[in-house]
Amino acid sequence: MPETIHLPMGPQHPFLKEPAKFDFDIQGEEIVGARMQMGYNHRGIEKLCEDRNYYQCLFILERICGICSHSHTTAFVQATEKLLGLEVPKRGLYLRTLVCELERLHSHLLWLGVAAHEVGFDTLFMLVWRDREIVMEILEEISGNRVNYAINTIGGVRRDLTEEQRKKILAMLEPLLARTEYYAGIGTNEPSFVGRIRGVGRMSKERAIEKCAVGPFGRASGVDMDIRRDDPYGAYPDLEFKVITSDECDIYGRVLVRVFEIVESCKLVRQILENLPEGEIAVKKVMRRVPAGAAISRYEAPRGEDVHWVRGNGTEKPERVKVRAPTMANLEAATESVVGALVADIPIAIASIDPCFSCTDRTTVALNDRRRGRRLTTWAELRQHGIDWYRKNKGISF
Amino acid sequence: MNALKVALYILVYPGFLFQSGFSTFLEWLDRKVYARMQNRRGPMYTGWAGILQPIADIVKLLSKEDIVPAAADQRAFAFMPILSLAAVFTAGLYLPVWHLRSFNSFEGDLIVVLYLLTIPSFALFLAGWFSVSPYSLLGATRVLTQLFAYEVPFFMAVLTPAVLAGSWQISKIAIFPWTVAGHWWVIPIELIAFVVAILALQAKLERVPFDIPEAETEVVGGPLTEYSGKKLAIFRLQKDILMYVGAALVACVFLGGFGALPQGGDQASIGVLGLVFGGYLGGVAGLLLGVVGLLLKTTLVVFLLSTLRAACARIRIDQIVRFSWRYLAPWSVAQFLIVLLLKAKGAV
Amino acid sequence: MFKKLIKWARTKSPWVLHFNSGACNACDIEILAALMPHYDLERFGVQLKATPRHADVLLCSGPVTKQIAPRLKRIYEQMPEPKAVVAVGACACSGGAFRGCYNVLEGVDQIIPVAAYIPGCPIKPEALIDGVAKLLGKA
Amino acid sequence: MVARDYETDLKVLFPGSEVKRSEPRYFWVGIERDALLDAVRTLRDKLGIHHLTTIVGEDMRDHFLLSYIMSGEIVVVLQVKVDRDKPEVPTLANLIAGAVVYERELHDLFGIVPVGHPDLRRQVLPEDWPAGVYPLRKDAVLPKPTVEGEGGEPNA
Repeated sequence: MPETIHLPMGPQHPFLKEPAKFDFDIQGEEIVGARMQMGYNHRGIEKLCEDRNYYQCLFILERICGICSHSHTTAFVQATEKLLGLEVPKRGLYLRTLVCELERLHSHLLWLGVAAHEVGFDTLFMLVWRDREIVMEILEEISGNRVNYAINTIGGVRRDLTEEQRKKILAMLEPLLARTEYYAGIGTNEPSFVGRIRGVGRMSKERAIEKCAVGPFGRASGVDMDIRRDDPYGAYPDLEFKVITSDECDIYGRVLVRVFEIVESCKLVRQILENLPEGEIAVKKVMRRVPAGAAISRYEAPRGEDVHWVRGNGTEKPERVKVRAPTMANLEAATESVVGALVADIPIAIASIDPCFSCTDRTTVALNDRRRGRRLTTWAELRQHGIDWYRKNKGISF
Repeated sequence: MNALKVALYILVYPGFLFQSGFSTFLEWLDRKVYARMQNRRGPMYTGWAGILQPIADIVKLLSKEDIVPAAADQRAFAFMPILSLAAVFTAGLYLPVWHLRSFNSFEGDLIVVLYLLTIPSFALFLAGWFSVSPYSLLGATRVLTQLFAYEVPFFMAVLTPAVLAGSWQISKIAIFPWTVAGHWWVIPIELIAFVVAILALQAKLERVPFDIPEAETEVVGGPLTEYSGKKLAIFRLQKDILMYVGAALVACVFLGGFGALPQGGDQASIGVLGLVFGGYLGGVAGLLLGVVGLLLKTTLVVFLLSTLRAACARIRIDQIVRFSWRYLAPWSVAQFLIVLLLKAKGAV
Repeated sequence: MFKKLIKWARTKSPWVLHFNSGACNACDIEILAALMPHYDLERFGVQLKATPRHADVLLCSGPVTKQIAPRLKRIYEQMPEPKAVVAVGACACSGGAFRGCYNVLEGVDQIIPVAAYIPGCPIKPEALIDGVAKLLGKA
Repeated sequence: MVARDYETDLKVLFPGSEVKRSEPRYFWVGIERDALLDAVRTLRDKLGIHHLTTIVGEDMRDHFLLSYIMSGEIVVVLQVKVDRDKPEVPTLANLIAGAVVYERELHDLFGIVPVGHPDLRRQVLPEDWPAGVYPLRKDAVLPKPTVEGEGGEPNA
C-alpha cells in the first residue's frame, strides 16, 4: 500500500489560467480523492447589480466572464425583455444570435487549443489559436471589440451590420470552415492525442443526469439537452442545426462534441448571414422602470446552460439578479470524474468541462466605504459629481 | 601530448567553449524549427534572427538571485547541477569530433559515454528529491520511472552498430561504414535501431512527447520547480549540451560520424561528402570537411528531434513504459538479431 | 562591459509568469493570444513560465480578490530578484468595473509594487506587447 | 410545441397549490416547505423532469423565497417560502446529487441551512469571513475590507 501524498493544485498552477484550488490525494500516480475549493475569483456581481440600474448591470454582467461575455448579457437582456414585454425586431435577434454563434466558435476553438496544451500538444494549441484570430477579427468587425463586445442592449442590439461587412465576413468564413474541419480531424484522430483522452475522466449517463451536468459535458455523456432547441430563443426557431451528442462518456467524447459543434457553428453563422432580415435592430423606446415580477432566461452558452433570474420591483434597479453559470453545474461532476485516473490526467479531465471560474465565483458584495484612510467615491457621489459638473460647466440641468 | 594541448582540448575544442557554443546554436535551431512548425517565427531580435537567444537566457539566469528553499538539502541542491553538467561535458570529450579519434579515446569509450549520459537523469532525480516540494518529488519519481523505460532500448540500439563494427570504440564504429569500400550500405541496415535511438534520445532529453517529468500543466516545472538563478542556468546549459552530445553520438554511431580521414590515401572517405571528395582531399581541408560533415549530421538529428517534438502530444507515464517495453525493446532486439544474422553469414 | 552584457541579457530574455488574481478571463486570454502565432511574443524572447522561480516578469490580471491576495504576495516573494510586476488590464490597475466591491482590493499595487500599468478592459495583445517593451526599455 | 398537456397534469399532481403559467413552457408552482421533497420526486418520477437547473434564493424582506427551477421538456419553478427566523429547508442532495453546490451557495450567501446536507463547507466566501454575515440578505451589515498582512509599498 503506497503512501498517500496530498497534492494541492492551484490557485496558481499552469494547468488552469484561473485561480481555483483542487486538493488531490494521490498514491503514486493514482488519484484516490479529490476536493475542490472555489472562491478565489469571488468578486461581487449579484449584490453589485442590486445597486445599479439595468443598463449598468449590463456593463457589469458583461464582465462576469471574458470568454462568454455575450452569453451573460444576452441571458440578462432576455429576462429583462420578458419583464418589460418587449418584442425585439427580427434583425436585432439575428444579429444577437450571430454574435452568440461566433462566441461559441471562438470559445470552442479556445478550448480545443487549451485541451491540446494540457496534454502537451503545443503545436495544435498554436495552430488552433492562430485561426481563432479569424473569429476574433470577425467579432471586432461586428462590434468593434475583441472580447467584451458590448453589443446587447435591452430591446435589441447596438450596432448594425452593413452590406459590405456582411460580405466580408462571409468571405472570411470560408477558410475558417476548411481549417476547423481539418482540426476536427486532428483532434479526433491524432494517435498520441487520442491515446491521452480516450477512456479518461469517465462520467456515465446516469451519473451525469444525477449531477445535472449541462452543455457539451453532458452531451458527451449522452444527455441530449440543448437550450437552443429545447427552449428556443433569439433567431434559433428559424435556424436549422444539429445537436451533437456522443455516447463515449469520456474526454474523447467531449472533444468530439465540441469539434463538431465548431463545424456546426460555422454553418450557423453562414446561415444567419445569408438570411439576415431587413429592418430595425432595436426597440426605439424602452422604459427605464421595469415592472415588478420575476423572469427566468435560459441560454445555451458555449459551456452549457446559463440561467439568469431577474426580479424587478418597479424601479430602475433590479431587486435581484441571479446568475447560474454552466461551470457551476459541471464542476462537482468533473472533480468526481478525476478519481481513479492518473495525475497526468488531471489537467485534461478538469479542462474537459471547459471550466470558467470567473463565471462560477461571480457573487460578492458591493460595499462603498473608507479603506486605509482613503476616500472612495461611491457611485452616487460620482453621479452627483457628474451632474454638478455638467450643470456648472455646460449649463445642462438633469 | 603536452599540458597546453590538453588544456586547449578541454577548454576550447572539443571542450567547453565549443560544446557550449554549438549546443546553444542547436537550442536556437530547435526553437526556430519548433516555432516554424507552429506557424510562428521564434526568437528574432537577439542577434541575427535571434541566434543569441539561448545565450541571453543563460546570461540572464546567471545574473539572477539564487534562491534555495529552506526545506531543501542545501549542499545536494547546489551539487546536482554541477554534477550533471560535468557528466555530459566529460561525455562530450570522448566524441570523435576532433579527429578520427578523440584525444582520449580508447577501446570501450562507448560504454563510458553511455554511462556518463545516464548521470544527468540521476542528478535530476536527486535534485527533485532534495528540493522537497510536492511537484519536485512527483517529477523526480517520474524521471526515474522514465529512465527505466528508455534506457534499455537506447543501450540496445546503440550496441547494434558496435556489434556490427566489432568494437566498443566510438571512432571505430564511426569509420566502420567507410573503411571498407562499398560498405556504406550498413547505414540503412541499422534503420530500426536508428529510429529507436532517436525516440529514446528524445525521452532522455525529456522533450515532447516524453516530457513527462517536466510536464508544465501537471507538475509545474518537475524536478526543476524550485531551481532559480545560476543553478537553473547550469541545468539549462547541461540540457543543451546533453542534446548536442546525444545527437552527436547518434550521428557518430549510426550515420558514420566524422568519417575516415585520408590516412595514407586508401581509407579515403569522409562521411557522405567524403565519398565524393575524400579521395582528393587531405590534410586541413579534409579535416574541416569532416568536422562540417559531423556537425551537419548532428544538426540533422536535432532537426528530427524538433520535428518529433512539434508533431506529438505528451504521453502518459504508463504509456511510455508500455510503449518502450512493448515496441522499442523488441524492435531493438529484432535489429540485433538481423545484425547477428548478417555477421554470421559473413555479409559484413 | 559586464554590466552592459547583463542588461542586454535581461532585456532580451524576459520570462513571464501569468497570475490571475480574480480576473474575468478576458485579459488572461489576451495574454495567451499575444503568445500565439498571430502576435508571437517569443520573437522578443518572451517565454511563459510555469513557476515563479523561473520568472522575471509577473503579469498580473484581475482586481485581486480578498482570498487571493496572500497568495499573490507569496508568489511575488518566490520570484528571484530582479523582478518586475506588470498590472494587466483596468481591474489590475485600479479595480476597474469591480471598484468598490467588498471582496476586491482594487488593484495589484495594493499588495505588491507594480512597475508598469497596462490599461484596457480587456487589454489588446498589442497593448501588452507595447507595455512589456516599454518596461524593458526602462530597465 | 409542447405535446403533452402539462398544465392539467401539474394541477392534478399539485392539487392544493396554485399553478401559474407564463409563456408556453414555464410553470410556477407555490408549495409548502415540507412538501418540497415529495414535489421534486413527483416531478422527476411522474413527469420525467429530472434536471435541476438551479436554486434561486431571494430575500423578500419578511421571508426568503426559494425557487427551485426544474427543467425537462417544460420548466417548472417550485417556489418555497422560508421563515426568516428559522431558515431551514430539507436538502435535495439525496434525490438529485447536483443540488449540492446550489445548496452550499445558499448556505454561504443567505444563511439558509439545507438540513441533512452532506458537506457544508464554505463555497465562495473567503475562509476568514465572519460567521453570521450573509451578504445577499438585504439587511446584511458587511464587514469593512482589509488587506491581509500589509503588502509592499505601492510603487510611485
